[in-house]
Amino acid sequence: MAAKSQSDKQEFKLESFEGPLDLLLFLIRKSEINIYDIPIATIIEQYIEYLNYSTKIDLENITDFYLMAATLLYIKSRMLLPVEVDLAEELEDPRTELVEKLIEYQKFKKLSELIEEKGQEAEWSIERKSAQPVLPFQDEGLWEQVTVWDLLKTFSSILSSFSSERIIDMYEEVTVNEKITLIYELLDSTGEFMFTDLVIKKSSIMEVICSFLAVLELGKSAVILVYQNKLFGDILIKEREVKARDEA
Amino acid sequence: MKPEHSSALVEAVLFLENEPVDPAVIARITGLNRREVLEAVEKLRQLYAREAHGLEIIELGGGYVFSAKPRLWDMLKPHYGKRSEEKLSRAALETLSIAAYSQPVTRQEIESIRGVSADGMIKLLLSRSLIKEVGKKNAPGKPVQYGTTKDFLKTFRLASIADLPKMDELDKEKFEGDE
Amino acid sequence: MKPEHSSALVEAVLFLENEPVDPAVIARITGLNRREVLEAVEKLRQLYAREAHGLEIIELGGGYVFSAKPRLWDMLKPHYGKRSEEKLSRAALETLSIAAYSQPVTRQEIESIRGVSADGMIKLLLSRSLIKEVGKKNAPGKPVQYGTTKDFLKTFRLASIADLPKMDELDKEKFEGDE
Repeated sequence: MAAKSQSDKQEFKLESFEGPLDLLLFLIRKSEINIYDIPIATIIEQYIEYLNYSTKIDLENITDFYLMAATLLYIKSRMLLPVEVDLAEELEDPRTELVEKLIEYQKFKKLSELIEEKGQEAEWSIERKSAQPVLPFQDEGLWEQVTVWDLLKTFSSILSSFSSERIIDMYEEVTVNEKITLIYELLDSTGEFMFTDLVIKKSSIMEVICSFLAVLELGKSAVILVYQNKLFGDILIKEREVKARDEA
Repeated sequence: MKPEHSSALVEAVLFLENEPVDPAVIARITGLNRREVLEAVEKLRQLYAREAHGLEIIELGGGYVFSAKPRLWDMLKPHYGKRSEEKLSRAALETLSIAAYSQPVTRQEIESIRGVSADGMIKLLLSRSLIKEVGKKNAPGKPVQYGTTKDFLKTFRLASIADLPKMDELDKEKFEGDE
Repeated sequence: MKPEHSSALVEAVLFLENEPVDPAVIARITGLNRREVLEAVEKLRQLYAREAHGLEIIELGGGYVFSAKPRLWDMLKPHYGKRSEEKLSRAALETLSIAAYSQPVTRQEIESIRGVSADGMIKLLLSRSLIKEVGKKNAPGKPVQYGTTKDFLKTFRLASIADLPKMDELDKEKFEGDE
């Protein structure tokens, strides 16, 4: 038996066993013996052989393995002792406790395999991206928490990733479009205003030029009417529709 | 792929993404073509139209996203309202910033900047009175131009559109913020 | 509330949450009672059973959560798949299965079943939140008893501890036959 297991044992290292019970179960299964009738002498021989073989391996639970060896030897000695046969009393097999333990352990070994299978099924998960619910509720407060700086930062980040022939120069201090917007705004609030109202930074020549171009543009598209009562005087700007209505 | 299979796949993608997803992106992820994606969305919309469903697929910023049906909002608001207020969707903010800084601007111009359809976002901003039509561009098709509204100024506490901060001010704020 | 209305509401809640939600929590959010919540979930499950749907409602650790149907996983994996980073060793699995199937269980009981010291394994499982202290045994020294956690259920995708895989009849005979 010992000779036969010589080759087998190379394939199994003690460290691949979870404990002495695991090793015992392996030996029992390998020898195809009945767990309820373990030939202790044979098993103990194999068990110690494995133990000797693996003493070179540093093992955390080595004491537990040796404790089991001692238990096996104790059982063997109990079995060798002559027993007085008393038919009236059921004979207690010294192996009983060990067998119970082995069966209990074997049960959990099987259950841990089931758990492991379950774990493998759950090894992959499909992750949902966590994001805020997008505008599910129209709430007034929604926009109030956003500042103009958020707008500017957003716009600047759009521009930084925006590669096109259409370049918007954000460092340009003022644009014609901006002045057009301002004209609409002033028309909206007052109906008429002076050209000087359009020029926010009086010292900037660009401001004046853009304001002037904006007035020309809206004049051309018939949005506004432009009045100037003296040469180089201020220019009055009125909304065209308002004027048209007045006349009618 | 069977139609049921593709609608199931699109449904899972919309659920997992949890943000508006472009049909093109859905197509890339699922391996469906654009037509199949649109058909799947249509199929799902029919399924979710049932009263027993509390979700619907809405189009937002050119993408599709699941959203709770409006009739449930009142009941969901106490619990989920706050969370949504924390952050405005990126798509909405981007569109608004373009409308503010490049006004007057057409839908096509916004789309060319953001690279995605702007229909949904423009509708949203119009409905919130943050932008309005301000004219028509002197270009083929006379496309509508959008600009910001008085409500926009109020919301952002600006006296006038001239008060919108400029890029060089952003740099300044950045430096100040770093200190 | 009409049944359609309650299923719609529960659907919206499950969608807005990212984690499994307890029926009790759903009840609190929706104002439904427990029975109505369970009926709504049942109704939704029937609706989502259709092949055209890619989502399903699963029970995880006593809560409900939307999840992509397993048959779609292969297609969704490249984009959304996440592998659980750490695998449990065999020793840890054995200890965990004892804790799961015989809970509540003390360290000494685990050791006597496995035949080796259980200290390290218990610490590991505690640190992974797979087990927790659930009480003290009424025995000399009042040893701590351990049981499994909600995280354990979630990790192994179990609805409840009653869903732990069982041994089939054949195995039962083999391992428990004498009892």
